[in-house]
Amino acid sequence: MMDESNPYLPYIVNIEDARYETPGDRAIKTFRVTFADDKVWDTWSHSPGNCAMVGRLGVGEAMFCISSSPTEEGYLRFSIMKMGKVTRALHELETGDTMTVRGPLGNSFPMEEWEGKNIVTVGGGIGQAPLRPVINYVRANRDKYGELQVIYGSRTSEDLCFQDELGEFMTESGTSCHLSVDVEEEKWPHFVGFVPNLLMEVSPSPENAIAVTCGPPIMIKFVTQNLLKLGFAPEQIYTTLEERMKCGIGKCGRCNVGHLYVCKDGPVFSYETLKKIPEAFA
Amino acid sequence: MVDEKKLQEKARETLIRDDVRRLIGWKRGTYGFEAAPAVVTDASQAEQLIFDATCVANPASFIAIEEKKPVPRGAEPDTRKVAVMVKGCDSRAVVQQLVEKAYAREDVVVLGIPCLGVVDRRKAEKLFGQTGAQVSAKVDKEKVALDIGGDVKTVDRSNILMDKCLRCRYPNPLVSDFLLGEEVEKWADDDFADVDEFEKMSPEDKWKHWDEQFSKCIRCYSCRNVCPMCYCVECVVSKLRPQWTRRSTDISENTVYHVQRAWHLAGRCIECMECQRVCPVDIPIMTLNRKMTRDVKEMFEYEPGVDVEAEPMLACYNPQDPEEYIM
Amino acid sequence: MSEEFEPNIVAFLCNWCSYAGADLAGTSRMRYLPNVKIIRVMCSGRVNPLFLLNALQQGADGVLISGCHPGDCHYLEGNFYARRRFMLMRKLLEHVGVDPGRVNMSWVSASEGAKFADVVEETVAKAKEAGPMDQFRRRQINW
Amino acid sequence: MGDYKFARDKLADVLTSLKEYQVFAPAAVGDVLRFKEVTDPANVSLDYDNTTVPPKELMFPQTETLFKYRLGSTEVEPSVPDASKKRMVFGIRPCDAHAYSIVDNLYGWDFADPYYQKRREGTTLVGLACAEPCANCFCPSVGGGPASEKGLDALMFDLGDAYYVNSLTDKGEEFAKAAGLEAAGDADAKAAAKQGEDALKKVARSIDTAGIPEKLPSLYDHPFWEQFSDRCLGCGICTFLCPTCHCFDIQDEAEAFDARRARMWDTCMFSEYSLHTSGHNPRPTRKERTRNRISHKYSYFPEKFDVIACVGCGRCINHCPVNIDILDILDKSKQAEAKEAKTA
Repeated sequence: MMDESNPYLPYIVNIEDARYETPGDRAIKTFRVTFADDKVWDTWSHSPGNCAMVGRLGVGEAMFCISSSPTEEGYLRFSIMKMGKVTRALHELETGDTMTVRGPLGNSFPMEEWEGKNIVTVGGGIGQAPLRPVINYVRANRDKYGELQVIYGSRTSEDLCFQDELGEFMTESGTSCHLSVDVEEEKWPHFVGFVPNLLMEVSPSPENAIAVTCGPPIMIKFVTQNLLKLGFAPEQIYTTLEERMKCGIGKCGRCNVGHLYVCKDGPVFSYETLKKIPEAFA
Repeated sequence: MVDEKKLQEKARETLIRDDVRRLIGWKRGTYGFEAAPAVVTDASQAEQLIFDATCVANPASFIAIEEKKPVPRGAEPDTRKVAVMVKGCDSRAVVQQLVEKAYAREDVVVLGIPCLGVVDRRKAEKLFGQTGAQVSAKVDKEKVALDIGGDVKTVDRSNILMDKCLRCRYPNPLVSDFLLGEEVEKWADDDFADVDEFEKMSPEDKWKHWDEQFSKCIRCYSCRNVCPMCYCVECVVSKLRPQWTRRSTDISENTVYHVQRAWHLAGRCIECMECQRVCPVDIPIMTLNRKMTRDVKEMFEYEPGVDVEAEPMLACYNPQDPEEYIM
Repeated sequence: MSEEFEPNIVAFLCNWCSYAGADLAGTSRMRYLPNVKIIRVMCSGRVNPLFLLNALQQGADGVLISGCHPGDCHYLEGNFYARRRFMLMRKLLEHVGVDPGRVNMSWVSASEGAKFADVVEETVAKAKEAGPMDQFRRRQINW
Repeated sequence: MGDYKFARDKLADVLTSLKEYQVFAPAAVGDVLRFKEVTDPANVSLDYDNTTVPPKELMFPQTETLFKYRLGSTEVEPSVPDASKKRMVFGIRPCDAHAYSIVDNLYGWDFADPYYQKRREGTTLVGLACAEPCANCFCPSVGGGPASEKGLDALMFDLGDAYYVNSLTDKGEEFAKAAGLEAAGDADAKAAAKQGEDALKKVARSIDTAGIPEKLPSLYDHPFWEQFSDRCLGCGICTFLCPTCHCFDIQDEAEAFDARRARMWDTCMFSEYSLHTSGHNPRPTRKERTRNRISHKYSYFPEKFDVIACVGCGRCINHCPVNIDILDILDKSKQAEAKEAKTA
């Protein structure tokens, strides 16, 4: 856990590996990092869904989900899209550089509660990052969970993250993978269209299932609507939210949706909770 | 004086027009010496509207800062006009906004109000203390009569009107579609004596003054937001990339904020004095603005907010502009 | 006694005239004062007065903006706009109590290497007279 | 605890005797009052309504360094204040002290904030009861009052020729001892109690808060917010001057190679407060931001911490340039008809 006496002090981490997931102006780069001080691992523990403030001294920090599952030991992974001031500065970093991590923050997916159930993940673009630890956690504890359905889409086939792993899902037993791109392209063998439509196409059964979704706000909204149409109950639908954050520990105020702080009470919420909070879909 | 009944009638008439979306004027505040600006959208609300010497806020401030949500797919954007009531000084803001093409002339309906001056809340509170009563005030060429919860007090104009009114050169609106009330005679002139007086100070004393004033600033940006000329969608002081001004409050950043604010208003400030009125920590912001106004007038013979056809001061030049310090 | 104060000068020079003028001063082996740090811009009209404020915040004791002579602007009129701007900015800073000698402007053509050296000398002299810029430098803030 | 008093003309002596404390008292800069460190006890006057900027800046400065570092280095040096340094806020109004006790909930919630808490621990709060509440005070409506003891270590009453001091905690006793105050008599205590009762009657404005925290979420999409937000300028006066508003921004700043991470007051009334890097803003207009400010104080905060985040000091009403009156909003919210807001 973080320095109890001062939650604003970050850990220094070394970048062991930095590589691009997707190209372009809004490239996504995945960093595999490990603590500069090995002792941190003794107290560190995170669960799928937890976040951390990742930053660079001299620039600032921002909230990212930890995209590695706790079952992947000895490192943390962050997949970061190049967007603003902090992410641009992070993208300049390469293997061997250092960055800062403050965490783990927020709540996590109730993985234990879900044991014995089928898991459906519905991701869009960089929204796959918080779903990756769920997927890998389930794969590492294969006997505890039912079927795993990965539904994932992005604007173009180039923008799909974690491509090296997606193939594995398609061939692994008990796991299926359904991909989509927004617009038609050559040699694309999978679905063409938006993720909510892909979801309807795949039409997973709500029986003994949990659906987890993450993506742009508008996608979450329509995916939720479609999940409800498929017969999922509000308490079977989970999502992770994002808001602008500064402190990550429920103090600075800005990430509230209604009375909930996304950084502290979230980022993981069930639709059962969110349906009472209209601001979550603003 | 303006007949309130007529004003409300005109407002109602304007609001029921198909091509008018909202009207900005004034209504009685919940307490004290200042009326509240009012944005009304329905003719039934017209009866709230008032005009008297407590109507100090500048309704023109609200035209260009309106935030609109994106138009839903398939829907037509609402292009109806905005009606605005303006005093003489407020009308200069409309003129200058038109000069800068913040909107087109046909986007606004201007209801002009000849004005004899408005009450300065600070001066009034010094005289009578803070009050919870809803004050109304009548002004004529000599006196101001304040009705403080039924208790009528009469004060000399010079003791209670805003400073801008005591040197007002444009009591009548410079742009209007309808005039509510008779035009009034100009009663004052502006010789910028206050600027001259300040300039007599030594550089050390000037800095000592501003050091004290800028140190107080809490950077609430009310001076920026209330200013009818500050309507940029994204202000340079709030930008992060590049970040010219930091958010930390210290004498360095505060000074730069205020200097750059005054600078961005050079040749644009129409002297409605709203910035100084709203400042919660009483920074004499107009001292900077008036210096710019005076210099712009002297050096470039330019006065903002009087001529709709004029070019913005910094978007034009005269080859003969002064250059006495240039090497 | 402390050493003599050597001011930091930031100079914004236009690409077409003044930067070439400074270049000429250098290639002609004219000596000009080393206090000046040159930033090349495409036109004096490109210099936002915020640059000036920022330079003063970050440790400049004086600023020089230099462009083509009036009428010679590569973009026809950029220097006329700059002239208006800095005329006003100088007055404004003076009103706040900042020595106007910290804000300097000059017209230096590509052939005026000697003039550039003179301008720098004068700018440095004015900044020396004004002393260290300690009014709103960031460095003086105690964190 | 103890009852004490000191003569009015001994104020400077009392302050002088508090040498072991760093004392803050209201001070005037022009017409504006703010709490400042006392440098000359002779200049301190307690004849004031309330400060413009609330004393929250003493616990939570507008700009505060979290830690310092050198660019390029990975060593950071925290700037946590020293709790062993004794500080005193002298003459704080009961509403502002009440505000500290509300904000304590947030800063102690789960992750404790050492910067705020160390300052709080080391500080003694000596309050001054209000004999003449201001026109827009409504402290009794939100659990305070002109002579409320909430959050205070000692409470003073201005009895004309003397100040009556009621010490409420050990810290308050310590103050009384350090200042060498004389014991007060029954008559003084009675006069103080009477003054408190009279002042309570003089509070002109009020709101019945019952039901508001539960109702506000149902007004999420309600057009009544627009009556107020339409004239909102989106400035930070109401929040920066609010003694319970506690939001902040964190920024890294560097000067050559010396750098720091600092936090500074921020406000939900600025559009960039909640703006995502993608350009999406969950609170795109002043309507949503006004709603968030009021809802946070009167619904979200009570939902979390069981206490309304408003102390009724009236600053937001007094200083709002466009007369957005929180009591007016709350009043209208009670009249507004609840609507089911749309979710996904």
